[in-house]
This record gives sequence, structure tokens and C-alpha cells, in this order.
Amino acid sequence: MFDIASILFAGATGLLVIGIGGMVLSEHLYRMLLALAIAEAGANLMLVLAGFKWSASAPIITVSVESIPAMVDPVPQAMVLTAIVIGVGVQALALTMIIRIRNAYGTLNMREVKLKMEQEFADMADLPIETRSVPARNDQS
Amino acid sequence: MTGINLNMADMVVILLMGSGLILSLWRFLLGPNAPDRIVAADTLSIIITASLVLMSFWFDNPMYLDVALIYGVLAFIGVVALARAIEKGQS
Amino acid sequence: MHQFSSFLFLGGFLFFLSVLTGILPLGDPPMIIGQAIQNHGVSETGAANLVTAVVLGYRGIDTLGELSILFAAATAGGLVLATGKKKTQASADEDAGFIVKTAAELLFPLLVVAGLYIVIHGHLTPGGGFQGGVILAAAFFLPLLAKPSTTMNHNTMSLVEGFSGAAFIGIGLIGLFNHGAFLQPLLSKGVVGELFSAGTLPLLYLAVGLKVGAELAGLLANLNEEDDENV
Amino acid sequence: MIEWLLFVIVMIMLAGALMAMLMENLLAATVAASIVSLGLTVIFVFLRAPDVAMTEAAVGAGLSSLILALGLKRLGLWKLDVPSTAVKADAQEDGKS
Repeated sequence: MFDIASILFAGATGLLVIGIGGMVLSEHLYRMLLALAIAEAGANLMLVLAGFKWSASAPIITVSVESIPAMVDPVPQAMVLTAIVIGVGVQALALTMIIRIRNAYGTLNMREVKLKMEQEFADMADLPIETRSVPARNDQS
Repeated sequence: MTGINLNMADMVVILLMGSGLILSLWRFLLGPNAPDRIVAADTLSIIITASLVLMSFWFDNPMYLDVALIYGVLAFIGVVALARAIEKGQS
Repeated sequence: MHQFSSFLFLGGFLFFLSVLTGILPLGDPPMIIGQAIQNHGVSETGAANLVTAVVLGYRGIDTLGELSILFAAATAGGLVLATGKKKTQASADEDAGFIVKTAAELLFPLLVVAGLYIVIHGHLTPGGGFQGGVILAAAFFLPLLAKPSTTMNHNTMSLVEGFSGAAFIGIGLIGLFNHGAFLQPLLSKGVVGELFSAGTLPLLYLAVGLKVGAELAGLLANLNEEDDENV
Repeated sequence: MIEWLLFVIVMIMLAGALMAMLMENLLAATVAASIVSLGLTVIFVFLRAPDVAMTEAAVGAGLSSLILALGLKRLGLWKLDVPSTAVKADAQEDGKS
């Protein structure tokens, strides 16, 4: 009834869609960071799946050099290893930016931060805020 | 197809482990407040460590035991950090 | 309107992914470069772990770029977050309970040994500089988690980080001057499967592990400090 | 038989991702995001990628939740939704929330 490949592909697709949907639909900056981590996990899973091979062994020689058994592709695994480590660097950098934003503006809602930022820029340039050419959003959420 | 031959004992182990995972997931989904969910996640991580050791047994390859070791230690540290955050929240 | 366009985008993305999964080569033999690495990787680099052979042997300069990205993130975190303020006795959290303190004392040497094992055996067993570096960072952060009043020596951390980063580039430059390519393997390859084999790959992974561990421990210690304002 | 175990683990991952997006309490959402990397470790081991699995275990389960928990503590968002001394009192309130 279940095919293993379809289960794993469904999991990777679901993680990517949930993560990107959370990033697009959420308004809280911290939750957008969590959504970024989840989308990254889905992308990593899909990359490793692309190099998988049935009934092959891990790409590590254990027995002898002469008779190398069938192995999975090591190139996507190396790429994913790099991606995971860079992902945590990006996560830490984003967290420091979020902490600075909260110290400066006192809120973490994306739209409030944007309004306060535009107010600050307008104050700096001695412009009234209405003359800036930002289209007004009229959605309710 | 998967290259793994399971006997009866392995199936019993899979059944027990799967039911444990489902019960922990149940508590994680329902848990009324945050400490319940953290404890449920800790239980999940312990069962997952056991399943890593089991997969090392199936693949007949002791290299996978390193993954279980690292996972067990670092999940403990993560749970301790979350618990410290809760402690600060209550004082 | 915003929500509607978001859902439209998500639907298109889901369709794109479902098409993509149909054409992904799952279960096929590896791609041509993967096959080439499987055939010649062990004899060219001498490492038993082919992922290590790819990460440090064939793509070593990418690993240098990755290290510089981590360095940029840790430096930005230190610039933004470090307040330089010593924790007073009143503002510091209280110590953890008996169990966490004892576990921290007992786990510290075990974690250091496990991290160094993972780093040094990176070319033989799964693991390597990044994983072992994360474990070392967690080991040096664990006392801070148990007793928040203790502090970490940032000068030693930055010294270790700078020296190991310089060692990585130095090994690469020696290869450049001797053999005409950056990070060209220098020493003899040895017998595959022994500890002292694979040329300079264990030295490179040791440098990577120490650098990643020092950077991440400094980043965690900076995150653990108190804010000056509004907390 | 092993596909059922993988099915359960994929379900746990998807449930963790959904809960991380939907829960009000940010501490619980952080825990839910760490559950995703927990399932991912097992799947990487099954896919014969022990290097990637070890990286995911060290970074995703350990370091990422450490960084996120410390950031939550510093952001001041660690508030629990329910004071734990009054668990019994709001057992009735959970129905409507």
C-alpha cells in the first residue's frame, strides 16, 4: 500500500510547503525564523533523496579497498552537510537582528516595525510621511 | 526492496516503538501547556535514540552508533536549555 | 488580497514540487560525478569516508567559504549582542538544581573527549570538523548553563579561533607554493583505514573543528548575556 | 513493515511543523520545530547518510534549540501561557482556547 519513496517525497514536499507558507503568511518575526528553519529541513531532505539508491551502503569504506560495494551518491550528502552548518549561522545572525529590532522598536510584529521604520526615515529626511510613495495596504489581517 | 530482512522479533520491536511514538505524539499535540510539550518532546527523542540503535543493528554496521551517541547527549543539553528558560519565566 | 496571492503562490509551489518529485532520479545509479568519485576518490585522497573526501579534498575552497560565513555570523553576533557588562549578583539567574549541576560536571570531560574523537576520526568514520566543533561548543557552554554567574574567557576563544583559521589557510598556501594548487594534498596518503592517513585532511579537519567550536561557544556566551535596556 | 515506522516518523515531522506554525506559545513552537529535526535524523540514517544524520543531530537537535531558547530568554518571550501552580483552575478554559 505504501511506497517508501512516495512517503519520503510527501514528507519533504510537506515540510517545504509548510515552511514557505509560514514565512509568507506569518506576521511575527520569530515565527518567520522558525518557518525558515523548517523549510530548510525540507529542502535538505529532498536533496539527500535525490542521491539515494536502493540496497546500497553508506559512502564509507569499511572492509577493503579492492571490492568497493554499491554506494549512495556522496556529492549531495556533502552539499547538505554544508547547507545545514550554514543554516545555523544564518539562524543565529537572524536572531541577533531580531533582538536588535526589539530593542530599537519595542515590537516584533512585522507591520508595526515597518510603520515605525518609515516614520523614522521620514523624520530623518524631514519629510511628511504621506509624501512617501508607499502603496497603502488595505487588507484586514 | 529495502535490503533489510526482518524477523518476528524485529516486527514486535517496531510495533512497540511505533505505539510509543504515537502515544508521545498524542501528548505533544494535546498537552495543555508548554512544560507538558517539552517533556513529550524529550520522551520522543529518547525513543528516537533507541530506533537509531535499532537501525544500526539492521544495517549490520557499527558506524551508525556514533549518531545515536551524539544525538542522546545533545538532545539532553537542548532540553536543559529549554527548562532553564522556563525557570526564568517563573521566577 | 495579500492572503489570496499567498495561497496562490503556495498552490503553484506545491504543483512545481510535485512535478519535480516525478522527475527526480530516486533509485537510479549515481550521477556521473558521483560514480567517478566512488571509483577514484579513495585512491586519490586516501580517506575512507567519501563525504570527507568531497568536502575537504575536492571542494576544500568551498569549505573555506563556509568557514568565513560562520565567522561573519559569529562576529556580527558578538558586535551586536556583547554588552561587556559583568553580571551583577542581583541580575544573574540562580544556579540550577543539584541534578543539572552534577550532570554538567560529569558530562564536561566526556563531551570534550567525544568531540575530539569525532573531529580526529573525521576521515574514517562519520563525523568531522563541523559536528565535533558543535559538540565542543556545547561542552564549553554547559557550565555556563548550570551556573550563570561564571563567565567565559573571550580572549582565549578568539585566540584559538584565529590560530586555527590561520592554520587552515597556511596549509592551503603551502600546497599552493609547493605543488601549484591551493589546498593540494601534501603528505603521503598512507594506508586507507589507519588514523595517520589521507595526507593533510585530518589536520584540516582539526583546524575546522577548533575554529567552529570556538566561534559557536563565543556566540552562545554572547547570547546568554543580559541586555542593557528594557529587560 | 519498516515503511510503517517511516510513515509514523513522517507524520510526527509534519505534525511538528504544523504545530510550530499554529501554536500561540512561542516556547512550545520552538520545541515543535526541534521535533522536525528529530524525525529528520532517523530518515537520514535510513537513507544511508550517517554524516548528514550526525550533523543534523548535533546542529538541529542540540545547537539550534540552544540558540533559539537563549534568544527567547533574551527577547523576553519565554512567558508560559499557563502558570503551573494553577493548572487545575484553567483545565476548563482549555476547551475554548
